[in-house]
Amino acid sequence: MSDLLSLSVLILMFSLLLGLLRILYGPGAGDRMLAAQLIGTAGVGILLLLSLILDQRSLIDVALILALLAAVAAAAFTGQRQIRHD
Amino acid sequence: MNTASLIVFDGLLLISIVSLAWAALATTDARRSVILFMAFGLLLAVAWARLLAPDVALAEAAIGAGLSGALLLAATNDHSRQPATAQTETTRTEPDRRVGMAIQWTVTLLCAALAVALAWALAYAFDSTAKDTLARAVSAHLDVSGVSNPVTAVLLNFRAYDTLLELAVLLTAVLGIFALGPARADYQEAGPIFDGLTHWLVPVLILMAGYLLWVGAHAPGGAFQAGATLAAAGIVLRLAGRHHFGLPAGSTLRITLAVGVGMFLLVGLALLAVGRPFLGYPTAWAGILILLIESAAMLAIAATLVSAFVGGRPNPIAINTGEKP
Amino acid sequence: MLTTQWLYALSGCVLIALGLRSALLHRSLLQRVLAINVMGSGVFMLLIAIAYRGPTLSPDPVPHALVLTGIVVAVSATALALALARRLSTERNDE
Amino acid sequence: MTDILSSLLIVAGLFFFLAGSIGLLRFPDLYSRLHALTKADNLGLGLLIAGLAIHAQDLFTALKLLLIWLAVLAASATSAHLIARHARRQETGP
Repeated sequence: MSDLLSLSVLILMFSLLLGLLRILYGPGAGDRMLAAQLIGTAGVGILLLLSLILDQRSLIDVALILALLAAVAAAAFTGQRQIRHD
Repeated sequence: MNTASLIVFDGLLLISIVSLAWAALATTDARRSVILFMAFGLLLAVAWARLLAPDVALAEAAIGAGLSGALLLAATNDHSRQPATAQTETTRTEPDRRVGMAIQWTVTLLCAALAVALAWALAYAFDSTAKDTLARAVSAHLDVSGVSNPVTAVLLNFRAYDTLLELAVLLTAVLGIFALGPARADYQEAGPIFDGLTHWLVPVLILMAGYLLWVGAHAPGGAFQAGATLAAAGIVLRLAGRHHFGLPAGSTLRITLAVGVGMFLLVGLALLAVGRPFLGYPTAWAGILILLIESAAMLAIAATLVSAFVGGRPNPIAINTGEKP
Repeated sequence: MLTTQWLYALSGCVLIALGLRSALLHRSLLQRVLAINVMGSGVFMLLIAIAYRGPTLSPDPVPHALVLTGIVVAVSATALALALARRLSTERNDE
Repeated sequence: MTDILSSLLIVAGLFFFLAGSIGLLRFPDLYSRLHALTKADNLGLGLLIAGLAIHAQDLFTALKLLLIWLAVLAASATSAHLIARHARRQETGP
């Protein structure tokens, strides 16, 4: 089981590296934002696996925070401001 | 098998981190470098988790991967509205360019030399002494600190002075931001989908902040992580265009910003009054006093971070027309 | 001295050098702020690597506490720097 | 028995993760990349979490894992929508 977990964490890291290529080469800002989302999801998966591999239960809380804040970046990226009338 | 694959994992993670940092700093497009920087922060959280620093990983996940990204994206938005700031690269003469190249190479070489010197100093430091004296002191006194999470014990008990000063630094920063000008324009009201998300995300974030504050006494968590999570709730509300919420208004805001430093001083002076040293808690009371200070610090940190995101003195018009949340 | 510790500590040194170089050479204020943040992250990585004691021992909590406060101070300093940059650009536009 | 089930779930999850990131890399434009990412990635994390939840020591941990999955699901649906709408606005002009 522990071999499977360490192999899984490597595969997730590889998947994250693929997302890294997209975030580096773009071309558009939207593509980079999408790739950042993928890196976030892969990061959540990696944290959950690490919490078992390293026997650190609190890493689940770290993953939970990442998951809860995953939409904040996209909202800040696309949010439009009101036009001021002063 | 397990250790070998973990070392491969470390290598891949560090290559990703360094290349993201390099790419974020190499591009001249502000939005691109902010997105790359956000991904950088996210991977740093994974790195802290890997190095068994879950307290730090929690803070990095909330701040590095979430809040500072939102903060920086907001800043790039107000630059892109003013096209005049695009710096026109004037055609330089040949000798000028040569001087520029020379400066670039000198700086690069000096920075590389700094990295080598740091690595050498590290090798020297790692080899020479028996370290751990501080770590041992912490674990020897942990049972009189009032909490069982050693990081919280260091922050709120053994080195409480530092944390008090740190809260004062945060207060100074937010006062500086208020002094520099009015807040940015509010966000437009969000569409139904993001609005629907905020309806459950904000309560869950508030709940999570409370959980982190409470759990910080005996497990990773504490005022900083809780404050950052609470700030995220406020920022989500602001992003959804609900500019009357997410931050108290008027004098309540000013009191909230100061309550962390205030509670710290109050506890310290009260202890002086009963004849104890400043911030030297009696063991029986340490747990409850730390929780009291941490609750106040959480509110102050959250208000500071949301004010930082808003980016200036809150708009007085919004305060007067706003209904009390 | 563990391999893991070395890997992370050396990466910390690289991040410090990268950040310092860009902070000195970049023109745009936003990117200088980012560069200083990268430098700070490099320092954090050094500290956390020093605190690490291998997979079985629990790490030194003192550097962890330092880095934790460092992260919060860094983000508020970043916000202050961004507010300064914004004020600077409005002043320039008014001229 | 539970070990085999959980291993199967984890492996299936990893497959979808890889499929999602290959899609993100190989698909020709933003909109098809959105599709690849949001479908495969969340299914991947869902299966992974299901596999890990079998090992959870108590109910609280299992509930936290479920909450993580729900949060990622909602966040990814929302941000896919926001990014697509943003891209569309950029194309057609404000």
